[in-house]
Amino acid sequence: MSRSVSQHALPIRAEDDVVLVRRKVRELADRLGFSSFAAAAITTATSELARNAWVHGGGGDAIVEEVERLGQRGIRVTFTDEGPGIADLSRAMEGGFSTVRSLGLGLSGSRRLVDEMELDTAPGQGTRVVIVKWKRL
Amino acid sequence: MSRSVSQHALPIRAEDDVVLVRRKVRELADRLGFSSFAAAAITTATSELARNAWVHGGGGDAIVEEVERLGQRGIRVTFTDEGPGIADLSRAMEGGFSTVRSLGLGLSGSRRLVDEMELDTAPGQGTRVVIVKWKRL
Amino acid sequence: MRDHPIPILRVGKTLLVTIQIELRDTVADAFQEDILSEIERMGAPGLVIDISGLDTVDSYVARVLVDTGQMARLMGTEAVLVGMRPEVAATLVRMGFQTRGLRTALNVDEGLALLGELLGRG
Amino acid sequence: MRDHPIPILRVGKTLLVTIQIELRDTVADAFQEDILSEIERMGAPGLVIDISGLDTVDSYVARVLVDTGQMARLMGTEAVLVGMRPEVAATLVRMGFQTRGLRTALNVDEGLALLGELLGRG
Ligand SMILES: Nc1ncnc2c1ncn2[C@@H]1O[C@H](COP(=O)(O)OP(=O)(O)O)[C@@H](O)[C@H]1O
Ligand SMILES: Nc1ncnc2c1ncn2[C@@H]1O[C@H](COP(=O)(O)OP(=O)(O)O)[C@@H](O)[C@H]1O
Repeated sequence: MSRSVSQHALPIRAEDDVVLVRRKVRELADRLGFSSFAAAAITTATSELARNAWVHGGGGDAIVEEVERLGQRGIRVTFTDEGPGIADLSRAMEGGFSTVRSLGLGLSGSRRLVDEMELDTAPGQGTRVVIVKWKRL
Repeated sequence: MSRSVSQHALPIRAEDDVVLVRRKVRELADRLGFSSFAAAAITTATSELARNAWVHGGGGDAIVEEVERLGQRGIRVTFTDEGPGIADLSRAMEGGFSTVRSLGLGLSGSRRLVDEMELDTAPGQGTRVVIVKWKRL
Repeated sequence: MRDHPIPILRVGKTLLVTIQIELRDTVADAFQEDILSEIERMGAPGLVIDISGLDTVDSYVARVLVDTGQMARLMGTEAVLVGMRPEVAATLVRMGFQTRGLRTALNVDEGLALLGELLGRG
Repeated sequence: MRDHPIPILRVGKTLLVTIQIELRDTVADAFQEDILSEIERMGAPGLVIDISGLDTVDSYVARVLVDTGQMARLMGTEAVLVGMRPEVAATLVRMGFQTRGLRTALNVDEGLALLGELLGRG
């Protein structure tokens, strides 16, 4: 199990909040000494998922955490919203599928950028996504 | 709720009527001081949907309205026809799907051009589409 | 030539078509066919279609324009679409329209210059 | 020109846009529209978009950039995206982003040189 070292809760109630969540993650990645590639990966995935919570979920919350497991440091970000949920999850995860004017790469692309990704959703039940990126040793 | 300021009903009984509906919308956009981009967006969406009512719906009606909400001005256009309706709506909305020699961008493209779009249809029950574009402040 | 009001001019060996009216279904086919017949009659190696007069181009008209260019190309004539307005370009791309190898230029002069280069008379 | 803080400069006949701020939804449309209007106003045959200042480009911003290039192309203007950082390129491709005919160059100078060649004034 991974241990939470520090934790910041940030609201996603406006489009500008997406930017604030992304910045928080970028700062943490820099502070933990992530490579520029790993930092871009977790920051970009954060941007995608925070935007989804805003655009599709009608707003929600993000928790940005520094985590530790067996001496390894990492970043965990949890996104929750009380929106409509995702009806056809396998299709949404396939990539290239979008219900808005967009590329539909948010979910499928984010999974490729992080080490762990967990998705909980059901129609009418909102959506919860957790991503983790570890610092390479 | 938005309030209707003025209202014009126009028939779509011939191909030339598509042009007349489009002109009406363009005039209103110019009169309300829409930017050239916003005017092109609502005029083009109107053209797509009026053409659909004509080509797929076998003709119908359009109502072009000036609307107002919280001091903001906008254009609302309602298209109705008594045609066959759209059986597979999610497929038709995806874009790139067409039952005629066409690009299949009418429905999906129109949604991307306007601020609000509502679609009511069922097989054998005709089709009703409402679009709204607000003037940027 | 049939009775549709889209003039086809000749500039050197190039055909210049200026679209100013609405391209309705009934006009579109005649428009395409007249251009292609004129290309054959003149042996025109280049075609410029000027749409600077159009403030709205829906997916139907876009399709007619792209198709006309492809027909000309099949005959061996280079086609260039010129003069698309900013709001028309923005609208088409936002709708998801794909340009698929369409040649474009800012205006008639640039279109003619591009054809000159393409056809080795630059 | 509207009130968004993305400067559009002129280098010869080419437009140079340097993006340094976050392209939020509300800014993105205005950004595109200002570039297109400026292309028309200046008759600019070339556009360079410099993103060397961006350390994150998500799929939304990537889409806005590619769309802007396609809009410019429809108008007849060649667009070149320059200065993409290594980590941004890696991230976009890992996400499955397709470049779809986007022209690129290492930096502004290379971008201007590429445009010079493309536009026959190399
Ligand atoms: N938080 C969410 N709530 C509801 N639906 C979502 C959420 N996130 C994603 N989706 C759905 O999954 C689809 C694919 O999402 P994504 O891959 O991020 O692409 P995009 O956001 O570009 O459409 C979205 O179009 C939307 O329908
Ligand atoms: N008013 C309508 N009545 C019946 N069917 C429609 C209507 N509008 C659209 N459709 C159906 O949806 C499909 C997609 O429409 P659209 O995206 O406008 O593309 P296109 O009209 O180019 O085929 C059409 O091919 C048609 O089968």
